[in-house]
Amino acid sequence: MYNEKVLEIFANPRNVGEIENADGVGTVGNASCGDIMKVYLKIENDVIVDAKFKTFGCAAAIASSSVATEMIKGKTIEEALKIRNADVVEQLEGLPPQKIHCSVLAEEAIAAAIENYRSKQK
Amino acid sequence: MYNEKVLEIFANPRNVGEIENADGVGTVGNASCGDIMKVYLKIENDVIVDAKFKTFGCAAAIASSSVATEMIKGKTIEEALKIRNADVVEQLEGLPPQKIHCSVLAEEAIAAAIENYRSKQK
Amino acid sequence: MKVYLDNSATTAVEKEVLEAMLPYFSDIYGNPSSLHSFGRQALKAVDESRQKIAALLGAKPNEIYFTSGGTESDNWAIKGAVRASKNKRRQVITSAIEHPALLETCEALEKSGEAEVTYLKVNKEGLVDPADVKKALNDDTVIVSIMTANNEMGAIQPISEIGEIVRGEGVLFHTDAVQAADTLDLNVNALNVDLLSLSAHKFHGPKGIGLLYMRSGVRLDRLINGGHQERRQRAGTTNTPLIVGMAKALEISVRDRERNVKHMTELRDYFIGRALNEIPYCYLNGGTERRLANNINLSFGFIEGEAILMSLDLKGIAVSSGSACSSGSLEPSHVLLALGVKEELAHSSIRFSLGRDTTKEEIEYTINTLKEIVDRLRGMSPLFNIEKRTGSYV
Amino acid sequence: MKVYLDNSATTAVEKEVLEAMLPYFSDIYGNPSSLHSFGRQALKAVDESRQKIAALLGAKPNEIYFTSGGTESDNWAIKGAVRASKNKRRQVITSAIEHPALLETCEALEKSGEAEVTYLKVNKEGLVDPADVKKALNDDTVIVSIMTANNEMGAIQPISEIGEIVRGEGVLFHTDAVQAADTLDLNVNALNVDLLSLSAHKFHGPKGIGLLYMRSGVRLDRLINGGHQERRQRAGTTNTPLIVGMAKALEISVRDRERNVKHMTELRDYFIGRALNEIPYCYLNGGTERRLANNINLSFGFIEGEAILMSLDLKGIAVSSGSACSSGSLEPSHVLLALGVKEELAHSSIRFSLGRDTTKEEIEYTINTLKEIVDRLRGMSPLFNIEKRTGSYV
Ligand SMILES: Cc1ncc(COP(=O)(O)O)c(C=O)c1O
Ligand SMILES: Cc1ncc(COP(=O)(O)O)c(C=O)c1O
Repeated sequence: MYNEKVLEIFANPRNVGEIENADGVGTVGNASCGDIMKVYLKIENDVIVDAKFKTFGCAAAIASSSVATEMIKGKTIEEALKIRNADVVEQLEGLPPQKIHCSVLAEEAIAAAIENYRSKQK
Repeated sequence: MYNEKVLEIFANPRNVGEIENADGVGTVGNASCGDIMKVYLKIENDVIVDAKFKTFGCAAAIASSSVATEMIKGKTIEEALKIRNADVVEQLEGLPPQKIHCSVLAEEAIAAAIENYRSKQK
Repeated sequence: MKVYLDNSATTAVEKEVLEAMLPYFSDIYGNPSSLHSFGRQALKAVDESRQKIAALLGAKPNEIYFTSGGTESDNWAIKGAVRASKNKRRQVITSAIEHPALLETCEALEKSGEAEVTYLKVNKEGLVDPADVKKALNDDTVIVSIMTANNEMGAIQPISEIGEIVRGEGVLFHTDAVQAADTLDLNVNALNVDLLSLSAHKFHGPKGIGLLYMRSGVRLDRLINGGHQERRQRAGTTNTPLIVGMAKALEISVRDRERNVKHMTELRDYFIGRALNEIPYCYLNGGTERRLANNINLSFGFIEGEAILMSLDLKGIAVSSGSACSSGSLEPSHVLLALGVKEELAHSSIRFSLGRDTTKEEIEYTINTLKEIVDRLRGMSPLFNIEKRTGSYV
Repeated sequence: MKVYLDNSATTAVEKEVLEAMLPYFSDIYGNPSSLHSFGRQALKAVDESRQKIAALLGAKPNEIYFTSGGTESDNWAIKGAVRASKNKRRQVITSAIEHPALLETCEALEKSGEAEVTYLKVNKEGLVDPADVKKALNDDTVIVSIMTANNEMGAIQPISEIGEIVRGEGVLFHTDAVQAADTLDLNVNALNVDLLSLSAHKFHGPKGIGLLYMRSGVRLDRLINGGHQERRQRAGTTNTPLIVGMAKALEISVRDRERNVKHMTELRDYFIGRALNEIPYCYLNGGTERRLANNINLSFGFIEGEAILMSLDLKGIAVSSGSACSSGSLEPSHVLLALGVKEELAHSSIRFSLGRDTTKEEIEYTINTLKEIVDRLRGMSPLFNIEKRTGSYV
């Protein structure tokens, strides 16, 4: 079902963990649906200087979290918000159809974390 | 489907042929149903001294004809008329259910030949 | 000498096929639906087999649904189409000479009141007239099913012409290609069908595996409900070894087809020629033109088919017969009767179905043996005078 | 190290079984329905296999009907009973924790309006209360179907007690014994059933063959129409090699059962003991008493099942999970939910199903690996604080 790339990232995910005093934190999903993604961002001058995640979910959810947090590091929040789940899937070299929602969750978790950052800015 | 005995008798049937100037001849069955049995009897003082058959039919029909003609040789016509299809089946050490009708045909062919003999006596 | 001339009943699994299957029984045994490596290895073999088969049929991999054999495929196609139909009345059109897997399915649907069935007549060569299909079509027609080639006398139907008529009317078109698979080119687009049944053991693959080709967009009611296998359309644990075996068997069949067909056609024509020339009151059932390369069906006047079959068997030769006596029913072959063969001669018919490994020597032996047997049985027949060499039905 | 703990999904074909099957692919390949010697040889093997299987189940040979597997047997039993019934309304009674082969069949019958279905609840150990069956029975009841043992959490149902209630009422009683076959004694009279489904690949036989036991006198509508095989009740070319394989596999299973069950029970209890002791927030799904010898089903709080499965797979260990993520549906295992397991924990469940060849060493390796994986995944989980070793659902 999963390709080698997904399995490799699942086995060695990057950015696992929490950021203390994160500038933005976003949580999406819920346990009774089988996946929760929590993204932590460190943001300086609207640039994401660090990103970490904690995920309750399947291999695809964990691999998507890893890839998504990698993709946004060094990007401005504007740039980060332009990242779509399709970009995550592309980085993973494909996901099985029933796993596409995991990449959507990653997109949403980033948006939620940025939203949280922005709400604190106001 | 067939036991060894039936196959052996089918391979080496006895009494195949016709009797010239037979005292009784009986034919039963018809070609469109797939079997015809014709029995020829030579009868002296109501004793069957010879019996022959010609059969259009399956292995069971031919084996039944062979066994039935063997069984009646040397018997009085009264005795011959007492032979039932079950006796033919027994001699054959059994027939598959869908072939029992072949033994019935043999019983009927003998009865028809004797009937023919009797009708000529009158 | 042992001679197997019953390849239309079933074939031996080709050695290469058995070898291809072997690793999947005890080594790569995982369930292809399982996510772990044992399952993924098995799934890979299934996917590759599906792709291979699809390519050989000119289909897409996701149009191939594995089943337990031709019978299941036929049942599924017809029942599935009828039960999925929104028509108020549901008509099925088929031919009078289909295999029991098709005919008994139709009869079951008639009996349950689920469908009305029109059985098309065939001509004396066993061919359906496409014009008859056109005439039989009406607003209630759900599906038309005509076999690619007949199992008893090898008639090859004008499938693509019928397909043109049927599919133009928005009606489903199914063909039972079980007997055709080993010798005919089966491209689903050239054949112009929506649904096609195959059974692996008819082309030197294993028994217990077949497929239903279902063109994208076609929706059938499921015959076997349960798990999510075969894109939820056919439940049951995916059968890796047999699927691999079927793919290999089809690959080999297509690869060697030209040579095998040529070989069998030569033997067939030689056999028929000698039989008709050398055996009096011997008749060919079915035509000579549109006939499977491996099918010979002869009737031998005045003697009964099963007795010929059993006599050949005693000499090591395996054939089948259209005699009622072989099947336990009272009627002889419905196929031969549909061709207009008289009942008496239908009872006297024998099918010799050649295989790719059949040799000239085996054919010589068979004909020579056959001649003796016919003589011997005619000697026992009340319908034939062996001295005068004439006979007549009563 | 490669460790296969997914024996409830499918098992490896036993070497002895494969050897028993081998001659029937390419050597004794005749069609058992054929009259000639090739066919008779094959028929002999089929008859002997049928007798062997019947004897092992306490049945008569003519009560055994070969099918393509457990799924087909389940479909046939339920659809066949409903469609053959003369009741005006037709009720089916089953349990909420049946296999999809049964549940989806029931749902299809509900959808087509052919039957009404009552799904009985189970207690937290997964057991049906016979009194509930009694209460559910009414004049419309055609068939009751309760599985012998559950595929996910191994609960063994009180089949013979239910049989007593059901059969006293003149209602058909079916049991899906697919998961029970390798470890429980299946005597159809002791079980008190009219119909019983088996699938060979669950007891180290081949995939693609199963059976429906049908008590003399029971009449089902046919699922697959066609030829005269299986006393006209199940059409399709008789599958000699797989039937021989199934018979051999059942023979071996019964022969070695006592030893294998003892072995697996010890490993199972050792595994469960260590897991519950050494892994916090680890829960056993299902009871300890009426549980298959080879079934372990655990939930691991705060982490998702498929992630555990894939992590174990990376270490060579094959298991299955009741997580929705494994099946592509949104709902986690209907079985675990029916036991009252919370959705969150149902998503976190893993089934370890042992086999007769599973070793203590494999179990040690699995538990040790499992502990590391649980720790690692909890370290990634937003629901768990790995330093404080506590967690909570949000
Ligand atoms: C034309 C045709 N259709 C269907 C079948 C059924 O195939 P199977 O017995 O493999 O299910 C056969 C062979 O028996 C056949 O010859
Ligand atoms: C309880 C139960 N019933 C039925 C089945 C279906 O068996 P098969 O997939 O062999 O048709 C299975 C296994 O998948 C099962 O575990």
